[in-house]
Amino acid sequence: MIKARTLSDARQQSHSNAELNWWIFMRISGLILVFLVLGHIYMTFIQVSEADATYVAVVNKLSNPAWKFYDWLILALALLHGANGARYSIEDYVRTRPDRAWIKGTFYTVIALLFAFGTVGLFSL
Amino acid sequence: MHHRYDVIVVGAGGAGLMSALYAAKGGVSVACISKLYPTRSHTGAAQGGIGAALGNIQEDHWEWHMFDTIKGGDYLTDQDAAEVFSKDIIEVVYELEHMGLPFSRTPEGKIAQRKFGGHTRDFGKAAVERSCYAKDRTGHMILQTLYQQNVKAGTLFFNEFHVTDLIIEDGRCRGVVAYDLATGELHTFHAKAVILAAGGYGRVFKITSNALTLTGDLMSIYYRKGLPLQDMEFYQFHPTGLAKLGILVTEGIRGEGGILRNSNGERFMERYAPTIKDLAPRDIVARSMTTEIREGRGVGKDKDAIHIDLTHLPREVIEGKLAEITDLARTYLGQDPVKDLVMVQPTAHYAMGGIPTDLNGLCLSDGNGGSIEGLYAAGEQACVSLHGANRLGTNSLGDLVVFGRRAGRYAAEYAKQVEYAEMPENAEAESRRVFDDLRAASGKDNAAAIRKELQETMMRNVGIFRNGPDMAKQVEIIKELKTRYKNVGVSDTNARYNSELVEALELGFMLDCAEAMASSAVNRTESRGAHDREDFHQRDDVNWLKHTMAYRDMNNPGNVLIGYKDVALKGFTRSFEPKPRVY
Amino acid sequence: MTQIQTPVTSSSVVQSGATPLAPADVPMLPLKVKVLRFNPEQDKKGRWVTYDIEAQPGDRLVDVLNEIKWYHEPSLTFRRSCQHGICGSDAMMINGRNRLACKTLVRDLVKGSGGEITVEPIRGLKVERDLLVDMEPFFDAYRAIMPYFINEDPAPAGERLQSEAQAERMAHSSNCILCACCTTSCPIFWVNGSYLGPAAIVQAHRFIFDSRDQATQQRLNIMNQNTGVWRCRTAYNCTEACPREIPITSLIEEVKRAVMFQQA
Amino acid sequence: MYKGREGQWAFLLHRLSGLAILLYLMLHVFSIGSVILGEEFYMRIHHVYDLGIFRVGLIAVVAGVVYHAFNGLRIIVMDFAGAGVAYQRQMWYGVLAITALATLYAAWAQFPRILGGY
Ligand SMILES: Cc1cc2nc3c(=O)[nH]c(=O)nc-3n(C[C@H](O)[C@H](O)[C@H](O)COP(=O)(O)OP(=O)(O)OC[C@H]3O[C@@H](n4cnc5c(N)ncnc54)[C@H](O)[C@@H]3O)c2cc1C
Ligand code: HEM
Ligand code: SF4
Ligand code: F3S
Ligand code: FES
Repeated sequence: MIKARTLSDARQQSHSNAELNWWIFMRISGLILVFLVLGHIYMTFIQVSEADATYVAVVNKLSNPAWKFYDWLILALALLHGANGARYSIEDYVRTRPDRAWIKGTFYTVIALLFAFGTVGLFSL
Repeated sequence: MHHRYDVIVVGAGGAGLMSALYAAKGGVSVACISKLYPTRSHTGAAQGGIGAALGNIQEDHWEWHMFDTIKGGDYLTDQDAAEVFSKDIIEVVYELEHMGLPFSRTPEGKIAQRKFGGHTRDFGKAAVERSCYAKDRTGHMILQTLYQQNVKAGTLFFNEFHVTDLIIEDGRCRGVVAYDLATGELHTFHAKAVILAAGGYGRVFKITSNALTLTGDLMSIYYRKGLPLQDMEFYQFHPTGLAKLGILVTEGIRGEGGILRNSNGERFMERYAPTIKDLAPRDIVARSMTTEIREGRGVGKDKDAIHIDLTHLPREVIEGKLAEITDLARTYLGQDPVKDLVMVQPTAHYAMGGIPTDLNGLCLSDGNGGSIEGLYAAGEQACVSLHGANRLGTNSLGDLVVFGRRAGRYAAEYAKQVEYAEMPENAEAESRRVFDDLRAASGKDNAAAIRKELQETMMRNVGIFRNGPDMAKQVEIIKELKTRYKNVGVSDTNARYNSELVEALELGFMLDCAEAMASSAVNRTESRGAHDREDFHQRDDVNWLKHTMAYRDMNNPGNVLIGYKDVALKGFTRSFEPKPRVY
Repeated sequence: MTQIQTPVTSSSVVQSGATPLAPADVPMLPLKVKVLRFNPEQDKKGRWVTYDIEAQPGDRLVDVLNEIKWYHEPSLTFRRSCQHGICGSDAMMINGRNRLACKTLVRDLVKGSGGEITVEPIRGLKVERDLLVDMEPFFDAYRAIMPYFINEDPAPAGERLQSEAQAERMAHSSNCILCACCTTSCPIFWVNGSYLGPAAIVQAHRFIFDSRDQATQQRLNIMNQNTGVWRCRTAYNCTEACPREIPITSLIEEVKRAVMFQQA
Repeated sequence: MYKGREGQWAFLLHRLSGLAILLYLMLHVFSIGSVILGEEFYMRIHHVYDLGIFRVGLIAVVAGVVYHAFNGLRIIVMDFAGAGVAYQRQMWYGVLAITALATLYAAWAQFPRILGGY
C-alpha cells in the first residue's frame, strides 16, 4: 500500500473494509479453530500415534461424512486464517513493490492449489 | 538558497504560531522559520493557565484584570496595552476553545478556572479564579492546538532553521537570513513583513525553568543593529522551581491551596503578604523565600530551599489537576507531593523586557515613536510592556495569543499594501562573517566554560537581590567573557547537523542579552517589581517611572547606551494612578 | 582547537550547568557510556564509541550527554531542549529501550557502583547524525490523520460546553508530546514504515473521542485502512516506552473497536 | 535486540508459531491429501514420519499450536475487553504455562511410543 501522506491520499485509500473484515475473520476463525485443531491433534496425535495414521486408517476414518466435514472445516479455516496471517508478515517484511507482488502471487497460488488438493482428497474418498 | 514569502514568522512557539495563523487568515503567503520543530517550543512547558476574566467561577471583569496587571507590573505597565489585553484575552480564550483546546471543565461544562498569584476581585479585595487551565499543561495544549490549526491552514514550516540575521535597510525590514542545520547552508528569505517570536533568554542564568535553546537570539540580533531593547533589567524569578534543577512547579500549585513553609514549618507568607499570602505576585514571593533562606530558615542539606506543602490536599486534586508537577517531583526529586513536602527554590523564569513594540506589534527603533517598517514582534521576546516590572502568572500565555494575533493581523495587512522592498545583494554576508569568525577562532576557550561562568555570575550578581557594586562587577565580567568568546573555536568541521557551531553562535547571543540586561539594571537606581536593589530600596516614581531603552554603542562595542521611553499611564477608557504596591 | 580526549575522565573540575549541584556526600559513579555514533560525512555505518565519565545517581542521562558534548566530544549530536520531558526532543534508545534522555536518571540505569550505559538512535527512522534521526516520516504520519479540530457549525459566543467526563476522555491522548518513543519502539514500524504508528493513532484518538469534533467518520476511515490500526499486533512496546504514561495500546484497541462499530 | 517486555515476545512468538504451523499445515495437507494418489505413494511419505526426528518435531508442532491457540485467545480477550489489556502480562504467563503443560503431556504420551518404535 502507498502511505497516505495527505488527506486526499488517505481518503482515497479509506473506502475499503477489507482489513477490518480480515481482522474480524481472524478472530472468529481462531475461536472455531481452537476446538477443531486442538480436538484434531488430541484425537490423531495424543490418543493414537502418528504411526497409526496409515492409509487404511485414514481412508476408514474419512468414510464417515461427519469427519469429512470436520476435516474440511479445519482445512478451509486454517488455510484461510494462515494465509491471511502470512499476508500480514509479507506486507510487513517485504517492502519493495515488485517483490511483494511476486511473493504474494506465488504464495496465494500455492495455498489455492493445496486447498483444491485437500478438498478433492477429502471428497474423492 | 533564496525564498520569498509575503510574511515570514520567526519562531513557532505560542506567539509565532498564533501570528502565522492570523497572517495566513489575512490572505498572504506565510512561512514560519523555527530552530526547533514547532511542538518542541518552550510554550509547551507552561503549566498553570491563561488568565481571562470569563467569570466562570466567580464574578470577574476585564477592568479587574487590567488593574491587577498594572499593579502586578508595579505601574511600569503601559496601561493602553493592559486595557487592550484584558479585553481581547476573553475573546481569544474562547477562540482557543473553538479551535478545540481541551480545557478542563467546571461541573456546568464551562472552561475551568483557578486562582493565581496577583489576580484579584474588585481591585485587590481577594483572590479570584481567573486562570483558565487544561490540567497543569495549559501551555502544552495551547502549543499543540495552535500547531494543529497551522497544519490545517497549511502553513509552511522551515524547521531546524536558525535565523542568524535580519535584513533591515533604510528603516524597513526586507527579510531574514537563516542557517539550515541539516545542510549547513545559509538561506535568505525575502519578505514584505517579518514577525519575530523567538522566545526568551532564561539560559543566561544558572538555575532556570527555561529550555537549553532559549538563548535570546532575535533580541541579540536586533540589538546588534543598534536598535533598542526595552526594560531588560526586569527579569522574573519564579518562586517555585524544583530544588537545584530549576524545573518549574506551577503557581497553580498554590492556586489549588499549596502552602510555602520554612524549616520551622511556618507559613511565612502570612508575614509578607497578609491579605493574599501564598498567592502574592512572584517577585514578592521569591524575595520572601530568599529572605527566609538568608535568615537561616531554609530547608535541605544546604538550607537553600523552601518546602511547598500539598499534603493537606486530596490525592485526586494532586494527581488530577496537578499531574504534571506530581510526575516531575517524583521523577527528579523522588518526593511525592501526596505525602512529602517538596523542596523548591526560586528559578529564573521570564523576561519582562525585550524588543519594544507598539500595540500592533510593530517594532520600535527608539523611545520617541520611531519604528521599523515591516518588522513586527510578539511573545516573550517582545515588550509591548504589558508586564511592566513584573509579570503576573498566566499573563504570558495571554500575551502570546493576544499580541501574536495582532502582530499577525497587522503584518498581513501591511504586506497586502506594499511591494517587496529590494533585498540587498549578498544579504547573507554578515551571517557568513559570524560563522567564519567562529570557525577561524583560535579555540583557546571552551564555549561551555564561558557559558557556565556567565550563568553563575549572572545568578549571583544580577539575581533576585541586586546592588550597585555587584552589578557593576557583572558588567565588567561580561566584557571579559565577550573577549574570551572571540577565542572560542569550533572543532567540528562538518557541514551537516553541526550543533557545536550553533551552540557557539547561541552563546554569542546570550552574551549580548546579558550585557543589555546588566547595564540596564545598574542604571536603574530604584527598586521596582522584579528589580530589587538593596542599595535603593524604594520605588522612585519621580525619577524612574519610565522604560529603559538599552542600545549597543555602535562606535564602541561593549558599551551600552541607555535611553528612555514614557510609560503610558492612561488606558483608552480606564486608568489607574500609581500607588504603593501592597498585598 | 578544543582539546578532545577520548576516553576521558571528569568531572570534579568541569561540571555542566544543567547538572544539579552535588551535595558533597553524594558519590560520583564511574560510567562507561557507549554511544552508537554516525557521521554521514565520514562513516558508512554506525560505530560504537565509549566515553568514561563520572556522574551522580540523580543526574539525568541528558546531563551526562551534555557533559560529554560540552567538555569532551563537541561533535556529539543529539536533540534536546526543555530538559524535563515536555518538549519531546530527546527520544533515544537507552540500554535497549526507548526513553527520553531527560527523564532517565543515571541511578535507574546502573547499579550503585557505576557501570555501562548504551545509547543508540531510535529505530525505524533514518539516522542523520549520531543520535539525531529524520523526523519527517513521523510527522507525515501525524499529518495524515487530520490532526486538527473540525467543527463547521458557527461557534457560540462563549465556549462550547463539554462535561467533565467528556473532557476527561481526552486526558490521556492529549498528553502526547510527539516524541516518537512509541512509534520507533514498535516492531511493526521498524520493518514497515507505511504503518502510521502508535503516535499517529493516539493523535487520532484525541479527536475521535472529542465530543465537540465533527470529523469522527473521516478519521475512523483513515484508521480503517491498511496502514492504520489494523497493522497493530498489540506488542505493547509503545505503551512501555511512552514517557507520558499514555496507555497507548488501550487507546489503539478503543480505536479498533470504534472503527468496527462504525462500520457495523 | 530491543528490550521489549512480555508483549513484544508474545507477539514475536505468535507470529513465528503461526507461520511455523502454517508451514506444517501445508506439508500435512499435502501428505494426508496424497491418499488420492494411491496407497503406495501415501505410505511412502507416511513412513518418513516414523523417523524419530519427525516425531519429536511433532511435539514442537503441538507446542506451537497450543501457544498460538491460547495466545490467540489472549489477543481476542484484549481486543474486546479493557481488562484484557490490563492483565495481558498475567494472561501471557498463563498461556506459557498451558503451553508448557500441553507440551510435556504430548511428550509424555509420545516418548514411550518413539522409544518403543510404535
Ligand atoms: C516552565 C514554564 C512554565 C510557564 N508557565 C506559564 C503559565 O502557566 N502561564 C503563562 O502565562 N506563562 C507561563 N510561562 C511563560 C510562557 O510560557 C512563555 O513566556 C511563553 O511560552 C513564550 O512563548 P514564545 O512563543 O514567545 O516563545 P517560545 O515558546 O519559547 O518559542 C520560541 C520559538 O522561537 C524559535 N526560535 C528561537 N530562536 C530562533 C532562531 N534563532 N531562529 C529560528 N527560530 C528561533 C524556537 O524554535 C521556538 O519555536 C511559563 C514558562 C515556563 C518556562
Ligand atoms: C488454534 C486456534 C487459533 C487461534 C485462536 C488463532 C488466533 C489467531 C489470531 C487472533 C490471530 C491474529 C493476531 C493479531 O491480529 O495480532 C492469528 C494470527 C495468525 N494465525 Fe492464528 N489462530 C489459530 C490457529 C492458527 C493456525 C492453525 C494457523 C496456521 C495455519 C495460524 C496461523 C496464523 C498466522 C500466520 C497469523 C499471523 C500472525 C501475525 O501476523 O501476527 N493460526 N491467529
Ligand atoms: S504517545 Fe507517548 S511515546 Fe508516543 S509520541 Fe506521544 S508522548 Fe511520545
Ligand atoms: S508496539 Fe506496535 S504493534 Fe501495536 S501495541 Fe504498540 S503499536
Ligand atoms: S529535552 Fe525536552 S523532552 Fe527531553
